[in-house]
Amino acid sequence: MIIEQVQVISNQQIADATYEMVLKAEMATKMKPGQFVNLKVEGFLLRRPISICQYDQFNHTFTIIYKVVGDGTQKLTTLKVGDFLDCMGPLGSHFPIEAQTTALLVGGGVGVPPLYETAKQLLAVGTQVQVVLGFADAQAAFYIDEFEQLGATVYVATDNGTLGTHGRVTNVIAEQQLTAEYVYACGPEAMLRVLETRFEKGYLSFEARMACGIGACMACVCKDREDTDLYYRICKEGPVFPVGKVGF
Amino acid sequence: MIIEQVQVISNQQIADATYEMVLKAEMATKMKPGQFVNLKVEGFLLRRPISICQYDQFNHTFTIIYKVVGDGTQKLTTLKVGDFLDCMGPLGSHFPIEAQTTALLVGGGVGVPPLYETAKQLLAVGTQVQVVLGFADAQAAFYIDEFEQLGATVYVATDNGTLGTHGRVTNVIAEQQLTAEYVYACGPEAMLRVLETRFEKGYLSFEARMACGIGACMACVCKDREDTDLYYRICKEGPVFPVGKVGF
Amino acid sequence: MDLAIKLPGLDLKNPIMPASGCYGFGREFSELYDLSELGAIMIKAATPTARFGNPLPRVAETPNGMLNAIGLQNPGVDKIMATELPWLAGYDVPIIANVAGSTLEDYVHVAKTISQAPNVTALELNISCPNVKEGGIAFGTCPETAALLTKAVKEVSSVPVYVKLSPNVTDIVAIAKAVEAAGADGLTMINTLLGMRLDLKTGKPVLANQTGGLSGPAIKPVAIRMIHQVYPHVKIPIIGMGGISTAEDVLEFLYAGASAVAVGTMNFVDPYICPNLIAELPATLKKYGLTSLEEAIGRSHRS
Amino acid sequence: MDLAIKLPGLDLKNPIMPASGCYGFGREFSELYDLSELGAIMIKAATPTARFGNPLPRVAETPNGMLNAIGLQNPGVDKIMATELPWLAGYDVPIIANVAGSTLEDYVHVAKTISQAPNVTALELNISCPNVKEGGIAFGTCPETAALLTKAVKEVSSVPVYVKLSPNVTDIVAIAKAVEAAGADGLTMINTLLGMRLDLKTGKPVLANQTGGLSGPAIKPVAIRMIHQVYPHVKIPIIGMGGISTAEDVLEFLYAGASAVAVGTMNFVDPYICPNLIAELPATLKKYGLTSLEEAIGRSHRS
Ligand SMILES: Cc1cc2nc3c(=O)[nH]c(=O)nc-3n(C[C@H](O)[C@H](O)[C@H](O)COP(=O)(O)OP(=O)(O)OC[C@H]3O[C@@H](n4cnc5c(N)ncnc54)[C@H](O)[C@@H]3O)c2cc1C
Ligand SMILES: Cc1cc2nc3c(=O)[nH]c(=O)nc-3n(C[C@H](O)[C@H](O)[C@H](O)COP(=O)(O)OP(=O)(O)OC[C@H]3O[C@@H](n4cnc5c(N)ncnc54)[C@H](O)[C@@H]3O)c2cc1C
Ligand SMILES: Cc1cc2nc3c(=O)[nH]c(=O)nc-3n(C[C@H](O)[C@H](O)[C@H](O)COP(=O)(O)O)c2cc1C
Ligand SMILES: Cc1cc2nc3c(=O)[nH]c(=O)nc-3n(C[C@H](O)[C@H](O)[C@H](O)COP(=O)(O)O)c2cc1C
Ligand code: FES
Ligand code: FES
Repeated sequence: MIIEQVQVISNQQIADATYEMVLKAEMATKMKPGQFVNLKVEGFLLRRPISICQYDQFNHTFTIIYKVVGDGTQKLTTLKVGDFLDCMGPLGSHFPIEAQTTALLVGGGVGVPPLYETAKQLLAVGTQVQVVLGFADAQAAFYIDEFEQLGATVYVATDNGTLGTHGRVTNVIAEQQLTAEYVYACGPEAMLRVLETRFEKGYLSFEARMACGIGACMACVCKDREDTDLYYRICKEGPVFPVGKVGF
Repeated sequence: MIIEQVQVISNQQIADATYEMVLKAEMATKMKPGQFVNLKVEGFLLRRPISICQYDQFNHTFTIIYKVVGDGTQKLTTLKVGDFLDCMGPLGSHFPIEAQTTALLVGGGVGVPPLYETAKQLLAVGTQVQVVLGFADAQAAFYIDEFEQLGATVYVATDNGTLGTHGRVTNVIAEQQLTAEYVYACGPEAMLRVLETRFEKGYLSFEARMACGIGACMACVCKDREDTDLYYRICKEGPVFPVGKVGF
Repeated sequence: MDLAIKLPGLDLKNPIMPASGCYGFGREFSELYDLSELGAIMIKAATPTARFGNPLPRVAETPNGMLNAIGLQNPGVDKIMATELPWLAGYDVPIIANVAGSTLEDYVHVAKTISQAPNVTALELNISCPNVKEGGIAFGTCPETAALLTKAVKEVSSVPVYVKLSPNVTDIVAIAKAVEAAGADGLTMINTLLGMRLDLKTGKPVLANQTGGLSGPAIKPVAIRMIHQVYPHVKIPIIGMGGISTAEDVLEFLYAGASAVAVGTMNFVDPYICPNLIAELPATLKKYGLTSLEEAIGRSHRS
Repeated sequence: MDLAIKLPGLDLKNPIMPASGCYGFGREFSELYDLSELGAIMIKAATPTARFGNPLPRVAETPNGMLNAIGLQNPGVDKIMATELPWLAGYDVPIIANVAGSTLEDYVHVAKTISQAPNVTALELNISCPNVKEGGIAFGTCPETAALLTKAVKEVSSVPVYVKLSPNVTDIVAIAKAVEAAGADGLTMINTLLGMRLDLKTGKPVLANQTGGLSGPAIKPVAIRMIHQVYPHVKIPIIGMGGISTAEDVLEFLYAGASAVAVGTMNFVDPYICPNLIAELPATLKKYGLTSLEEAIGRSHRS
């Protein structure tokens, strides 16, 4: 974990209330897919946790995709090229990248970003990658082309049916009878719950309100599935956990 | 009084910890010498009162000179050309400009700025203007040439003698036996007190910690010299008062 | 959307009003907008005779807040009756007169006098001012004294009486219940938290009065908590205040249990805040799926 | 400049330490810097048995502050004795063990047990936690109960006992004097202010526990005021906390009467804050003309 003043290379809207920001950062060399950074936004006390969407270890850059949901993310949109941002990272556990025969990547809304680097690296080690992306509507959708250009097969679901399947990502999986050796997923807890009933192997990325992001405050704790005395910090042992590990 | 998003035209250091900022503002057309503006500095709740140093009613610009004494004024230094600033003004009473035979303008430190526009306008109506400026040291001095270029006779005092007379502005006045029909002064209360013992006519500009700057909160109240039931708000009836009006 | 709401003595066009001490008697703001737009006006505290208040400095900034120790500067109840209230009568807006003093007799005298003014439709009993030596906060930190004072004022007031609660107490519910039992028609909460700042150069307190009242956004979570705590225990309405700076803050206070709200400190930062909040409130209610003010009031206790 | 200071049970290299609950047992921070640099460490509250704490969400942001309702999550005193304290013994730093519980017996049990650990050189009696249903804050809001608890713990503790005061009280001086009379060796203050935030979409409190403790810069003026109030009335030393984020804040706490300070919330924002403050403190003291720590402590009462 490093604290670094990272510099904005670009910051542009890519979908409804959704922005992509590219940052220049030494810490890009330490990143792994599925990890997150914790950003200090001027005017706010607590840092904002945002997933790493992709990184470039040679050029020392990384990309985040954020949705404007409150004042902090709103403020992020005002950053201009050349501005600096106080960034803590990389944080948390990551999606393990091992050659598998098949992997199904499932992302809902702002759960989509961490799957992009994951897809890239899985494809690089020869895994066959299918991706299911869920959005509220067509206007909120992003990165569909980007996933396809990587060489993944992409399915889309929207809540109101304006793009792809009408419904949830889990509807797509049922409808298309998608299967895979491993699932890699990030999104709302309800989605993760359903996936756990369908897949025995794989990794799920969780979310929680955080204060420290480094395991010190106990704000983000979840229980072990079996051992009720055992708990995990989503910011430290997580956000990525193997399927079946976390108790809901 | 107007609240306006004014734009930074320039913002540069002109002396030790002292900056001059030129702002583009419609409200420049309403300004009078000796008035102030109340600036909202990002990250701080209360506005910062700063005197108007000069203004240009044709080009809609005005100038402030501020000294970095705390976090708010420090933050002002980071503003770049083109940035906007939430500005309330013009506020308070002003130095009356009438043709007098002679006027002595006395300013100490950040009390110097409001005298600049005052000098300019007094000279324009044919008053003979002598200016005494006091600073901590030579490094902190500013606007001496500017006052001379207006056509005023300028005397300088520094606390440590590195420029002009060693000591206070009141030392210069005594030493040079400066007299004038009217005094116009802005600076520390101690300075104003001494001037009141030497001049019967003229105007003094006071300072106080403010919250609202518009007369609503009663943070900045001073008493009348004679009538103890009478009081004035420095932000509203002041900051400029005739000599002899305010009780210390 | 209809923003009107009726509370004891108060026929409010909307639930937004300036808080006492942060608005003088409205004169400065009347140059900026029509005071008749406001739900009501809580005027500066009145005492039996004129008070100059505390020595300067009287204010200091703190992180997202400010300290004040004005010390109830006001021209005295008679002068307020003679000049300020008749001037305010030129506007179509109910006036809530903030009543203060050092002794029970002071409160009774001011309440009796000022409640006679035709445009004063409610009193706000300031038993919570942290910035005066005697009286003030002392009355507001003990349920028995608070009740005694409320009762005495109720007896002489010709308009409904709201009691302004101090947050500097262990048990806010006990005080709220005590003043309700003593006849209060409503509560206003919260007054300021007692705070202090020290000058690093001199070592002394920044405020001449040493301590001051902390207000502004910093105290909002304390205000919300206290209103939320008190609401289920009283039947009388609450006017909420403490750090309101946006229309969403207004909503949060309504949810907690306030029937109307007052804006204090933020008038200093943005003198147009009250009319702005009034203008924004309908859209904000709609944004969160609410079709009336009533739906918002006390919502956190129902959902 | 020598920053060392001796307090009951505490031989501090410098007056800066992390506050309880904001630093776990130091493991996360040990990856960032050498824990031996710290004046001391106030470890997370210990209870007789393991506690999972409150349901999520446990934190919420507020203007210049945060609310937390962690609910004293900890592995229990025995596990702390077995794993955390021996691990911490690898560092040259005194440990202040934060003691919590639901009953007097809980406190006595934990205090007796944990004060035996070789590197625990002082206890901090947490009678002020707003986030547990029984015990906690209840003990801290009544002078008599606070004194009773202090006395009971003093009897079994083999190290000096600091009592952590709650700011959610009408009269902080009364509680401070009561615990001093009951044998407390020092005070730590302040714990968090009780606050709440409501979710505008659901109408419910943001925190699952409904209320939470308000910490961070927003509460600094309240902390300074309380320490300033208590200082002249007690002879025992005060460790100050509440919103510290800069070396100038540290100075302000010392001026108010604290002999040392603890940093809580700001560890979350800048995990390097403690060593940074230690590094900056000498220059900051010098900047304000001070040549020793002692000159700063209680300065506001002398000048
Ligand atoms: C591990 C992790 C990875 C994330 N990755 C992304 C991402 O790649 N893109 C993206 O758009 N969002 C992501 N989020 C959610 C993101 O952190 C929040 O949307 C953001 O913090 C909201 O800040 P705000 O100031 O706009 O909202 P506000 O609601 O004003 O924030 C107030 C407080 O609540 C916290 N908060 C609000 N919503 C959330 C949330 N959903 N999760 C955690 N804390 C929250 C904020 O951090 C802040 O402390 C991630 C969250 C976590 C925990
Ligand atoms: C009518 C008037 C005109 C002024 N004109 C000028 C000017 O032209 N140039 C200039 O450099 N300064 C001027 N000042 C002083 C200036 O307002 C303060 O230096 C400035 O507010 C300090 O802000 P800060 O955040 O840097 O300091 P901080 O000390 O961090 O400020 C904290 C709070 O204290 C207030 N404060 C601090 N110092 C003063 C002060 N001396 N007077 C009033 N409030 C203060 C701030 O406004 C703020 O609310 C003027 C003050 C007044 C009242
Ligand atoms: C400068 C100032 C003066 C105040 N004077 C009074 C007063 O005279 N009577 C009173 O009941 N409350 C007074 N208050 C308290 C406010 O009415 C209000 O309760 C408090 O400030 C919290 O609201 P806010 O955070 O919106 O300011 C004053 C507050 C401030 C900041
Ligand atoms: C997340 C969190 C957890 C805390 N846990 C404890 C605790 O276990 N025991 C305790 O005595 N205080 C606890 N506190 C209170 C802090 O120790 C400290 O008194 C308070 O936060 C004020 O300091 P600050 O503003 O620097 O955070 C906790 C505070 C926070 C923010
Ligand atoms: S956010 Fe602090 S432990 Fe996870
Ligand atoms: S600053 Fe508010 S009355 Fe002058």
